[in-house]
Amino acid sequence: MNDIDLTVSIAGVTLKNPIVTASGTVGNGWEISRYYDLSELGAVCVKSITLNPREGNRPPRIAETPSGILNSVGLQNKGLDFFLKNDLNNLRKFDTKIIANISGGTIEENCEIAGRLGNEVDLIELNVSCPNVKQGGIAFGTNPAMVKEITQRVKDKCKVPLIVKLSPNVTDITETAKAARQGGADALSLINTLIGMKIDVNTAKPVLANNIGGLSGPAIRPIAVRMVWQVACCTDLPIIGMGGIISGEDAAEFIIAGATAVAVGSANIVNPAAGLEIKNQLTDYLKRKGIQSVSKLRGTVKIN
Amino acid sequence: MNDIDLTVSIAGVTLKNPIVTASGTVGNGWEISRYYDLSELGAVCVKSITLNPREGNRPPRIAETPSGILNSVGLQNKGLDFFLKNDLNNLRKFDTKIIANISGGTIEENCEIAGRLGNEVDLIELNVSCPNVKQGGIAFGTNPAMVKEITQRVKDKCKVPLIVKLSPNVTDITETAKAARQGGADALSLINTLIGMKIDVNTAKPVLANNIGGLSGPAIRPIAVRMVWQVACCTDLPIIGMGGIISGEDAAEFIIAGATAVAVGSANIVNPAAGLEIKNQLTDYLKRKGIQSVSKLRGTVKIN
Amino acid sequence: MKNICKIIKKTQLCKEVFDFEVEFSHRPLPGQFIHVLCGDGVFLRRPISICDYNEGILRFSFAVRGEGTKRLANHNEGDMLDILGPLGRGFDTGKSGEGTAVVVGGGIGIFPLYFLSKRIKTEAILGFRTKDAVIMEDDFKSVCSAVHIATDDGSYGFHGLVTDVLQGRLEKADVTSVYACGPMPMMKEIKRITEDMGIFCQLSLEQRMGCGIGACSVCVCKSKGEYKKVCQNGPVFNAREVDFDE
Amino acid sequence: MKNICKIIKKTQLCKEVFDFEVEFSHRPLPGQFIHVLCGDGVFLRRPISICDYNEGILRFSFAVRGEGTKRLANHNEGDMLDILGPLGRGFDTGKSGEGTAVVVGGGIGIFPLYFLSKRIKTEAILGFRTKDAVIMEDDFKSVCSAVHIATDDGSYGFHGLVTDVLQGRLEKADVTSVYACGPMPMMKEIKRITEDMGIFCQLSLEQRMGCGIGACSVCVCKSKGEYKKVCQNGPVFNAREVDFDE
Ligand SMILES: Cc1cc2nc3c(=O)[nH]c(=O)nc-3n(C[C@H](O)[C@H](O)[C@H](O)COP(=O)(O)OP(=O)(O)OC[C@H]3O[C@@H](n4cnc5c(N)ncnc54)[C@H](O)[C@@H]3O)c2cc1C
Ligand SMILES: Cc1cc2nc3c(=O)[nH]c(=O)nc-3n(C[C@H](O)[C@H](O)[C@H](O)COP(=O)(O)OP(=O)(O)OC[C@H]3O[C@@H](n4cnc5c(N)ncnc54)[C@H](O)[C@@H]3O)c2cc1C
Ligand SMILES: Cc1cc2nc3c(=O)[nH]c(=O)nc-3n(C[C@H](O)[C@H](O)[C@H](O)COP(=O)(O)O)c2cc1C
Ligand SMILES: Cc1cc2nc3c(=O)[nH]c(=O)nc-3n(C[C@H](O)[C@H](O)[C@H](O)COP(=O)(O)O)c2cc1C
Ligand code: FES
Ligand code: FES
Repeated sequence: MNDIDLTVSIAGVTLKNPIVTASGTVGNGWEISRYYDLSELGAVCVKSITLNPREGNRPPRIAETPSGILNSVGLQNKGLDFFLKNDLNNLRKFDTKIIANISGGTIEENCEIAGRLGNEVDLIELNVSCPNVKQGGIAFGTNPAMVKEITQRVKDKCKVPLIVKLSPNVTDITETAKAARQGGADALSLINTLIGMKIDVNTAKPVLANNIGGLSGPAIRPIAVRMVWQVACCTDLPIIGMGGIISGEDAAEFIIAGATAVAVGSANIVNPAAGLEIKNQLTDYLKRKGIQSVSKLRGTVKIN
Repeated sequence: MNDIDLTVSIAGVTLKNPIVTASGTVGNGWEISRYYDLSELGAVCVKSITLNPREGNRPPRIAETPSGILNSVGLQNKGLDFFLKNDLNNLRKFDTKIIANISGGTIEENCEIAGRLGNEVDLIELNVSCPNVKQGGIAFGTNPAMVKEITQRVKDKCKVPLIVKLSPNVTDITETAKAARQGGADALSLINTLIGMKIDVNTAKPVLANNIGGLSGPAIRPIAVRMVWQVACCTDLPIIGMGGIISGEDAAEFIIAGATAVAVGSANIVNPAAGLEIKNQLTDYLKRKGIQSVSKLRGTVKIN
Repeated sequence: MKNICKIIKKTQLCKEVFDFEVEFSHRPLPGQFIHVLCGDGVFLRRPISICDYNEGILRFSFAVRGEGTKRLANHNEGDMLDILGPLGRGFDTGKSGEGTAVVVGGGIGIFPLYFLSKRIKTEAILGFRTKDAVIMEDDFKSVCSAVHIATDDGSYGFHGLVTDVLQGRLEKADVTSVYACGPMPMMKEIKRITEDMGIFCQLSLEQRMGCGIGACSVCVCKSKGEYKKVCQNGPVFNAREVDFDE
Repeated sequence: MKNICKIIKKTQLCKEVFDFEVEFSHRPLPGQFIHVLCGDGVFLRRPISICDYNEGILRFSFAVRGEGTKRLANHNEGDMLDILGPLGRGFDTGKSGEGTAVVVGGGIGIFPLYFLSKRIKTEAILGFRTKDAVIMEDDFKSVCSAVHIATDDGSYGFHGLVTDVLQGRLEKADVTSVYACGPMPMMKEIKRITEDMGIFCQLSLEQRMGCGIGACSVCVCKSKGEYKKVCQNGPVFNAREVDFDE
């Protein structure tokens, strides 16, 4: 596998390969590191961090839908201090980049988290798109003016490059993408989950205690690929593409559409070794196609 | 089955049961009528009609995605005259209601079609949400002000109740729903397809010749159920719910979420007898639950 | 760990309950579970308790409930299954040395208790809907000093709830530990009873799961005022620490 | 019509081609196709040509290409398949009475031609990638007056394209009709050749399908300047009426 160049660069940070974990699907790395060496990944993106610990939403928090998952975790996490003191040290043991996904309830909270992260991590991903919390989250993420403002103010506090994670629950994702760029984002990641609902017809109750949740998994892949392609067409920022990637060929599809790197989310939930397997499958794909460097694949879509 | 009351009313038009065909998935009824008697259905909604014949997009026009279909038919149809002269007479042979789905490229075109349909059909469904055509279609459907205006002007020409079919490719579907209501819509139908894309990683070419297409099928069901519920919460108009219904329990899920009737789309493409089978399964469900009348099920979702 | 395991035996215990034996090389503890891929068209894994383990052969039993267990039940001897496990924290058997232990199971909750009963001296109280649903009675009889069966409709054994049987059994005052698995109302009642009487009690809880390994935070239950992950901090919890009123 | 059909015979013709015989009660015509549900996890049906029909037994053969045909190939004798059909318009054999008919097939395009060859007097020209992919030679030999095989790499039979063989064969001037099925470039060339020589020619076209019954309008090809549905107006079209340059 050594003859193929898998390195990619996101805003000046070099990832040894384009495979990243999607926030919220591998915790903070402790658990899946029992299944494979996290040094195999381009980067690990941790579960959304808030300033103070959050207990998250009531269970049930997950439902299966056709080729997808609905979740309503609601940003359960132990807060910034715990992350800095515990998770971070563990992650540093691996030879991989660390992306801190931050999800403050207010602009100020996000600024404070970004400031205190300093350059303890390699990249910061600002989540303006979580559908599972009342304040913050999606309210920011669907309004281009808000996206621009929050990006600007958080960027100001960032010592490392800032990735803005976009919501797919919008009429035109190129609007929020451009707003993030204007606000000074160094990279974009997309897509977060689509808002969905499932009702148990035996009880007439929504399966999720939170009633609605975020839809992820292969079901949403065509929407994600379309949005990555649209955003790649309208901006020169590097993109971390995600949404339903479960194989190396899926990863290739996003890169062909214009993504620089890709994140694996729901696949980890089905198979803890998904990240590693997808990396190997992508390498096989590149070999089969005779492509020497993964960056040569980027944006090669041949529009009809 | 006779002891269960399946009748529902959409804006004063009584359907013998809540099962409707979704526009574009059963042509104009000719073909599936070889598989079962269309009189079994509450209503047949025909393929989108334009004033003049349209040839549609280049093939390939379909791709399979996880639990879904991407299509880019692009409103191929033989035009209003052909519909009035041929399809309509055939449909009249069946004891079912006829919904004419109209999809003019301009407001004027839609007005003319609505006017000329007169009361030859039972209901008119205005498609402001087709993702597969350049002008018209989705451009109308994502802008609340435009939705209100087109609804108003088309309603003015309608001799029969007007259903407005909403696009899911919006930030907030309650905005377009309310706009349609303000414009005078008598009922709403949702959802049309979500815009998606699939790239063949062997050729790097989008599978659809049109590059993008509309995503339908079970994959989108959680999004559709959520939107039907949201719209049912914000308006008193009857709703025809659709998006990934492939069983009687799926139909029940939409009715519990607030739909008065439901439309079956992609399921017809997999199984020409889907409409009939789903009707029978819904009846079985109602029996099992001891619900005497399907209208008692409507909007019974118990929010957590 | 992820394992591709061969099914070496499939039996049907009653109308909707199947029993599989698979080749499995990791030695599990009573109370642990496996997380199983059910087949094409089912996306998430399904958690199933380990019912028994013996020299490389793992046994699990499950009721057909929805799409996942239906697909799983379609497998036959010789087929391969993708299984993650053993997962979770099992029963704490240290506390059960002194007096008599009682396992209390309701419906599909009985399965992890069989594996446990093979390891400690115990009596079993097992509840079922009706006579036709009574399963594994002989299995439990071969490893327990006494087996009490209750059915909801009285068609077999005691007519009533396992908690009624338990309450009666506890009157003898020789029981020092209770291990239970079953529906929520039963577990709640057992927590109340054992707490009132000051008896050590562990409950094996159920919650809808994603990853099964503690990574996705979906499978929580309230324990001492905090959300704990059932797949990682459980599925077995000390009854005292479970907050049911959430 | 929708049919639940039992697989009574499964054979493997070469590395990636399988051959199924199923119970089927509707009598089809050569050139018609069936539309098959491939199994859990595959949403749409897959169109497959009818390769033969005999007293209630329908034969079809297919190459494993993607997820659908892979799942289909996993079925075994005794399994049931959900099949829609027979569908579409078959070959027009009225025109082939007078002179010699030639069927020209490339790869998986040979299958519908076998059924046709059983009905009319014909010679066959069959093209394959390489020697290992050559299949059904004996089948065709048993029903055709001559069988010409061509391989792309020359490892078996004529080294070159079926269209080269056809061109040579047409020089004799006794051929009055050509029926072809195969990849687009081959079909295009055959249209050109037969048009130039004024020979009646029918082509069986492929297009990605949805419903297979003419209801969804996805499977179109250009014919006389208009989009026609391959599943309903075809799959067999008169070569003269097909517009390839779209
Ligand atoms: C730790 C643990 C051990 C278990 N052990 C056993 C066992 O030994 N035998 C047995 O028959 N069952 C057991 N269950 C319950 C079993 O997991 C469910 O019956 C099964 O997941 C239902 O899946 P389904 O697709 O058939 O049903 P569906 O209702 O269609 O499932 C839909 C979704 O809900 C989840 N779900 C449904 N019911 C439950 C439940 N009771 N607990 C957790 N998730 C659920 C499914 O996993 C799936 O994600 C156990 C559950 C847990 C958490
Ligand atoms: C009328 C007709 C008759 C056919 N007869 C045969 C036959 O006898 N034997 C045989 O091996 N193949 C035949 N084919 C081709 C066969 O349908 C495809 O190989 C098959 O659909 C591929 O499905 P897949 O899931 O394995 O591949 P994938 O490429 O994964 O399929 C993805 C999608 O593309 C469609 N698709 C892919 N290739 C084709 C194709 N060539 N034509 C139409 N749709 C395609 C599939 O139906 C599916 O919707 C026929 C096609 C048509 C239209
Ligand atoms: C269980 C679960 C938890 C998630 N938690 C977060 C989160 O905390 N922060 C975030 O930005 N995204 C979160 N996501 C969204 C994913 O990072 C990703 O954007 C989305 O799932 C789409 O990718 P996928 O289809 O590969 O899962 C979560 C997704 C899942 C399934
Ligand atoms: C092949 C195909 C063609 C369609 N054509 C139309 C159309 O002409 N007009 C329209 O309003 N909707 C059209 N739709 C959308 C459906 O009517 C329906 O809104 C959508 O498919 C969601 O329902 P489903 O998931 O049950 O298919 C089409 C859908 C499909 C799959
Ligand atoms: S199921 Fe993922 S943390 Fe328990
Ligand atoms: S496949 Fe639907 S019209 Fe041909």
